[in-house]
Amino acid sequence: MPLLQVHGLSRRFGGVVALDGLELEVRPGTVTGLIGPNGAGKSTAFQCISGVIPPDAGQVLFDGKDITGLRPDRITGAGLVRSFQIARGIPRLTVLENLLLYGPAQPGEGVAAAILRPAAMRAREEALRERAKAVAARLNLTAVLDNQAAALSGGQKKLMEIGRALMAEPRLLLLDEPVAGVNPSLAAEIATHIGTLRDEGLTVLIVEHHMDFVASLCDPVIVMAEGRRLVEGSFADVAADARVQEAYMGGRVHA
Amino acid sequence: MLLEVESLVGGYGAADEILKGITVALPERRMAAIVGPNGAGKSTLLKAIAGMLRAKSGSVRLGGELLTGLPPRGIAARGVAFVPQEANIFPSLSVRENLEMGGYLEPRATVAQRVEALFTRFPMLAEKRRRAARTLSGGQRQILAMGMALMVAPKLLLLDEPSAGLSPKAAESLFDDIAAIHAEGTAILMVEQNALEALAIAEDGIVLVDGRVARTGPAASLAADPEVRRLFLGG
Amino acid sequence: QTQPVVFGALPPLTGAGGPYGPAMLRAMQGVVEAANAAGGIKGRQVRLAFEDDQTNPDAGVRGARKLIDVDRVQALMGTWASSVTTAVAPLCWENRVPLFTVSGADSITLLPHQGHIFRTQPNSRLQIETASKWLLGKGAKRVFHMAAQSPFAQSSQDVMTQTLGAGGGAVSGYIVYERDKTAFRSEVDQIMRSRSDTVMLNGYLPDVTILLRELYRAGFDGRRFTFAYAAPASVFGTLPNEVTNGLTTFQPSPDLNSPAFTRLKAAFGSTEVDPYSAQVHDHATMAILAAAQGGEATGTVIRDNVRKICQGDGEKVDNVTDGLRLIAAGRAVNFEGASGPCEFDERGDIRGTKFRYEVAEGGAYRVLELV
Amino acid sequence: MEAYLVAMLVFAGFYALMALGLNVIWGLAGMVNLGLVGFFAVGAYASALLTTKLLWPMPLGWAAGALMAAAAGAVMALIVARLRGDYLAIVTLGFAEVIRLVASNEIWLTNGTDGISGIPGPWRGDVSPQGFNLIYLGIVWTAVAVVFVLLARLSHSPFGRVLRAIREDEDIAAVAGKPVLWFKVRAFTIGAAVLGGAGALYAHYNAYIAPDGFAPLLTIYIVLALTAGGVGAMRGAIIGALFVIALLESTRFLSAIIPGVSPVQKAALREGAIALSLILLLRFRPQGLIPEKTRTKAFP
Amino acid sequence: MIQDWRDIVQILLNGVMAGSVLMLPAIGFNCIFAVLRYPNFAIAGFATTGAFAGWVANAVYGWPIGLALPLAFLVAGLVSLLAEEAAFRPLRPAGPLTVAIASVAMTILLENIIRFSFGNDLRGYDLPILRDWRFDGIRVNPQQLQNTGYAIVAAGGLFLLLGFSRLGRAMRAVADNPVLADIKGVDPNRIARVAVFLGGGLAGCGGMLIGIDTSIDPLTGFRVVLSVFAAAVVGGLGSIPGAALGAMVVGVGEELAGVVLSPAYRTVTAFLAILLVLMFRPQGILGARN
Ligand SMILES: Nc1ncnc2c1ncn2[C@@H]1O[C@H](COP(=O)(O)OP(=O)(O)OP(=O)(O)O)[C@@H](O)[C@H]1O
Ligand SMILES: Nc1ncnc2c1ncn2[C@@H]1O[C@H](COP(=O)(O)OP(=O)(O)OP(=O)(O)O)[C@@H](O)[C@H]1O
Ligand SMILES: [Mg+2]
Ligand SMILES: [Mg+2]
Repeated sequence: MPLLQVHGLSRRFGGVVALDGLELEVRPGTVTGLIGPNGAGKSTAFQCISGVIPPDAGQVLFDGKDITGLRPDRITGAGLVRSFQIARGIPRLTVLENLLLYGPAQPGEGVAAAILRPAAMRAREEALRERAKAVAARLNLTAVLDNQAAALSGGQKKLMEIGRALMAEPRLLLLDEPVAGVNPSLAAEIATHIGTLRDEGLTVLIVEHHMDFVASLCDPVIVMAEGRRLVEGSFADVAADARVQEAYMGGRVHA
Repeated sequence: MLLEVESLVGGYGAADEILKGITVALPERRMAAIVGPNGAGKSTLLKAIAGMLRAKSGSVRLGGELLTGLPPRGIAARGVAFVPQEANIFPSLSVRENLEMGGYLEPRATVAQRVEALFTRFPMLAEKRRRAARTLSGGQRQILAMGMALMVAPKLLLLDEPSAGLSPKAAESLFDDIAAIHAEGTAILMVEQNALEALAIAEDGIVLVDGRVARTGPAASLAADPEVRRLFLGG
Repeated sequence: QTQPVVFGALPPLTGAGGPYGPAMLRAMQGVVEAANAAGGIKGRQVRLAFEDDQTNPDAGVRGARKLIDVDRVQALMGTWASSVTTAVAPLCWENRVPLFTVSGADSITLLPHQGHIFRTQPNSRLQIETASKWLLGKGAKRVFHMAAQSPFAQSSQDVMTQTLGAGGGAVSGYIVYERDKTAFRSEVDQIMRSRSDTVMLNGYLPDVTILLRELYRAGFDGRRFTFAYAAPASVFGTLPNEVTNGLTTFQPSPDLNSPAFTRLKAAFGSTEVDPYSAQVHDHATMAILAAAQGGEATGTVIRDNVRKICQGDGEKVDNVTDGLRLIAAGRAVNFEGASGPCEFDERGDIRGTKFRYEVAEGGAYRVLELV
Repeated sequence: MEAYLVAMLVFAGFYALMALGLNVIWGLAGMVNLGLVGFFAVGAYASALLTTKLLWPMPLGWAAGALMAAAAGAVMALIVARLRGDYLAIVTLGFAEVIRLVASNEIWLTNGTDGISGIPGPWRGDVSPQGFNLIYLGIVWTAVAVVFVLLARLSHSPFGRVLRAIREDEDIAAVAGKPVLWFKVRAFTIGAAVLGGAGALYAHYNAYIAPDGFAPLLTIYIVLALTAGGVGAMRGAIIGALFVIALLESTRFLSAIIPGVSPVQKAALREGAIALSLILLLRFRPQGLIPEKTRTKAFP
Repeated sequence: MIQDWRDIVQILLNGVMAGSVLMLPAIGFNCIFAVLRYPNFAIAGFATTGAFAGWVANAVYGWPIGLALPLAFLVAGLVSLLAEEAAFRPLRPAGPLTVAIASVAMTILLENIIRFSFGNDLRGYDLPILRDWRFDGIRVNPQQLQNTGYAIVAAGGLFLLLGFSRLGRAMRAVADNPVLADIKGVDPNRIARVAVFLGGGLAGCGGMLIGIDTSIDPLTGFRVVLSVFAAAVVGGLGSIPGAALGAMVVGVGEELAGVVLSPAYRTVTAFLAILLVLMFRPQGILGARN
């Protein structure tokens, strides 16, 4: 059974139809790519799936359960975590705190525990810190862990965005253009890392315009256009599709 | 020389040595691509040239005239157009108004003319001319930001990752546009993570690492250098 | 013996009471100067320490603390807002400092103050009752009661309903309004609709000024009646004569040509004396005379001697200079002040006051009668 | 003089408690609460009424005051959850005005603008006025200390971290899996409880409360105290409260020695000087005396 | 209390009159907010300043209102400019709330400067007070009508200026992203100064209109600041037409409230109305969602 199923998802903004009956499935244990021209509705689909904005119509099933219209924190709690295309860290928290914030199951978020500081809380905090440091090391962020998120370079913000999503220990990870603005060498490392995570059982849905990245990592690849699914298949298949080439790829692209 | 950056040192507030002495020069009508890892200081360099940061020491000159110490608007008035990496549009202004703001220093008639020209060039912008820029998708914003810079005919164009977030097709046509602008005689300094594409259209290449210039040279030779490819170009 | 005797004043210099406090302070200072010129209390000079109560009980308490604990005042006078008076009262009686006040709330003298509170303002029951009767006598049948949100709005209304009803009149409407609003159009519409022959403006200067203006605009042709403190002579500077003409005010008053009042008027020069200034003038005089009478300037002595110098059958005096002279000569005095005869009942409320009714004509008040 | 200083320290204690309460709501959770004097009033009235009318023992009254205010805070948080920033400011301001007007008009309950007098104080009357002052000084500053320790722990905890995140971007906090509303409600409730407790203590110290005492001026002072001390840092709230009281009181003595001006002008100078000092303080220390610091260091 | 349609018309009319007094300060508030994105409570102080400047011109030097009003604008505008440059501008990086707090302090400072110079006495303009006009039992005051006129003209002018001019566009651009505006050639500080001057000036005019309608003292602005803030918020922060509309909503709301509940609960009802509006439109009636 697919981990994520999206049926007939629609959303319009005033006169603009951003999503027009999107159909989408993500099978567990895959890194599924979602590509499409600018303005195809990819980010809007993420917004609706993750509960940040409600869809006008359609249904989102996560692990068989209907999560349409649930609050974002519920959806995150259920194990579906997304990153933002335009990096949105909490500006005045440090990178470390931003990462810790995504750590789930921290008993210290209750008032009593926060005041009494039981061992469980301290242990969890320590575990989360270790995890955050590991994630940061992986993303070349170690040197800036104590910097405020507002004081990061554009690429570092995007890296932190990935890091935060990873911290949440999700079952399904939705990444919106994770490596736009990230140095190609690092992007390649990140692709490898995501591949490892997939092998460990994580399921990922990635929106990305970097074809090398998509080609090396994603299978299957879904192509969206004008709010709908255009085609789906392996990267080679979709890249060979004439419509996709016409709408998306452009001539020089190396597949 | 059009642009001369001389042992520039600068940064932000307490972190005031992000740039650790940068010397870069760009002749008239030339295009250079700056590449380097995240956090190397590429954007900081462009910001410093555009007047958004106060340099701690060193100087920036445009056609011999000292820019250091001028406010951004003063530098803009001297023919430098800058497209920042982040926050490069006015979210609550309409697409059309954004373009008009791009041509704030230009005469009224020119502005109207150029807006129409841009609408022809980017039909997507024309379609959304009345919409608030905040509602654009990531890639659409990027195109708008570029469009704003094209509202003036600058001597020097500073671009910070113009292709980030663009679909391959849009990126391709963007690079075509940049090449065309360059061909018309505008000098361009461009930061790109899409490094191979950028080095393909630029004449010079500059590799920036940790606030210092690590390598410079003809773009083609940098792109071919296996060391550079491995470390910074992901290939 | 060389240390001066310190009295404390706590008038509102800022905030809602701002229009009143400064004149009050001036009146008190005038008395102190006169007393010092007359040799002070048994040779000790008198000093008046003052703090601004900001028309706010919290600030008032802090101000009173400073006066009592730092300046070591022997009496506190001139509190205006009822809330400030009630708030500082416990401090006063705990520290054995008598408190002279002009606040009108009935509840103030009901506090367990052990004789420390003296109030020169007739309590609101008495004032309203007197005013209502007078209005009845002038033929008022339908009186509209416009009351600012204050501790005596409700009790005023009760008294008016009762008194007017008993005399064949009626309260034709009753509105409690928020004091610091700048517009009262709909309220004035209600007054107009009620077809009242009289409107009782039970408020303060800023709001009554606005109401008078709005009533004039609306063409209200009945009698406009208010407390003298709500429309002191300074309204003539704010409002054109055509608006004020015919406005009737009333206030507790000494005999018409009371020397104390005349003198205070002279001291105030061009500005008219408002009822509060008249009262605090008497506060200061009583405190000084009581201290002189008791032979010692402590709170307790003052408290115990106030009644001795202002009631009884001593020689009538109307100012601090004469009073000090007579007391020094060992004679009994009976002080009659600028606000009235200053006789207190056992609760500290003023007794047996007369009321003066005045009407505004061409930018000045003309006395109608004194009863 | 000592008596005066002690009394002012007691006042500073009330202000510090209020600033601490406000700091949870505003400093940590970022909800602008310009209605704090409303919660303060709820606590004061609750405790005053219960101890005078139902003769509850004082500590019970204090607790009830804090609880009532907490309940009001919870309801308030639920109502205004959707509002942000300045929009929240106007609603909370309105709340305080509503409380003040209800206290003025519902005479059967609150005794109207007359206020409630004769509120008991611990050992009041049994000891000298100065003795009472000292007792209260102990009570208030113990309360400040306890609240400070609790709130500082709260602020340094993961709970505080989530509140800070909500303060800056609640959408992100929600996507991070945090139930934003629930956090806001808890923060508002805790802050309101502190404000209510402060109100209750205040009522029993002053022995008298009236609607006039809960005017916006007090809110202004507390907000100024918190800003002066540094929004976000719990220590800042206390330092700020002391600073404001010092400013309010010292200007008294300064204005007294200025020659050649009338009393109204003195009063104007004094209030003006208070305002000016705060502007200058902010001008030269925009983050307040104690700026908020990062809590969690990666490499301590 | 409401007996026929005339009463309702009368109340609405009263509300419009009350609202038009709030309108100019509310527009001034939103004008500053639109560019600088902080609530400037010193609007209250600017209103009082304008009212006194106009009073000095009118009552002391005998200027006609038509001349005194521009003077009030000028003086209040300059004071606003001075406050911004000396006090608020350096604080802007510390965040909007810090500036807002400083602006409260500024109001207290201005109030006391005026108190120091003029004392606490109430003052009235040198103007005859006109009787109401009556139409079929409905009363309208010509003076108040004139004030409404002034307010609407000022509001309309500003709206046109900001909505359709290069300056207006630049103002909104600076509000969105001052750094980018600078890069595009706009001097954000100049734009800010224009907004601050206009905003303060309008507040000054508003203060003077309040004075014409009632009387003035150092607390004139402070008394209305809550309603002004409410109007700005209800209309939508930063929106000029929103401020005008919000002023009307608050004005009519407060008048209606006096009838629905007792006048003593006027503020309560008004706030409930505000809460209601914000429940349905958390960004205010004409505010932009962000
Ligand atoms: N809040 C909004 N209001 C109006 N239109 C919107 C809004 N958000 C998105 N849109 C429009 O919906 C369409 C889809 O936008 P979306 O952000 O989903 O595109 P995308 O596929 O993520 O594009 P990109 O690759 O450029 O990020 C675009 O035309 C965009 O302008
Ligand atoms: N506002 C800021 N305050 C303090 N430090 C900053 C700020 N912005 C960036 N930095 C730091 O300066 C360094 C250089 O940043 P810069 O933005 O120039 O990098 P970049 O080369 O453009 O990287 P990217 O490719 O990721 O955009 C980074 O280490 C970053 O953390
Ligand atoms: Mg997108
Ligand atoms: Mg960069």
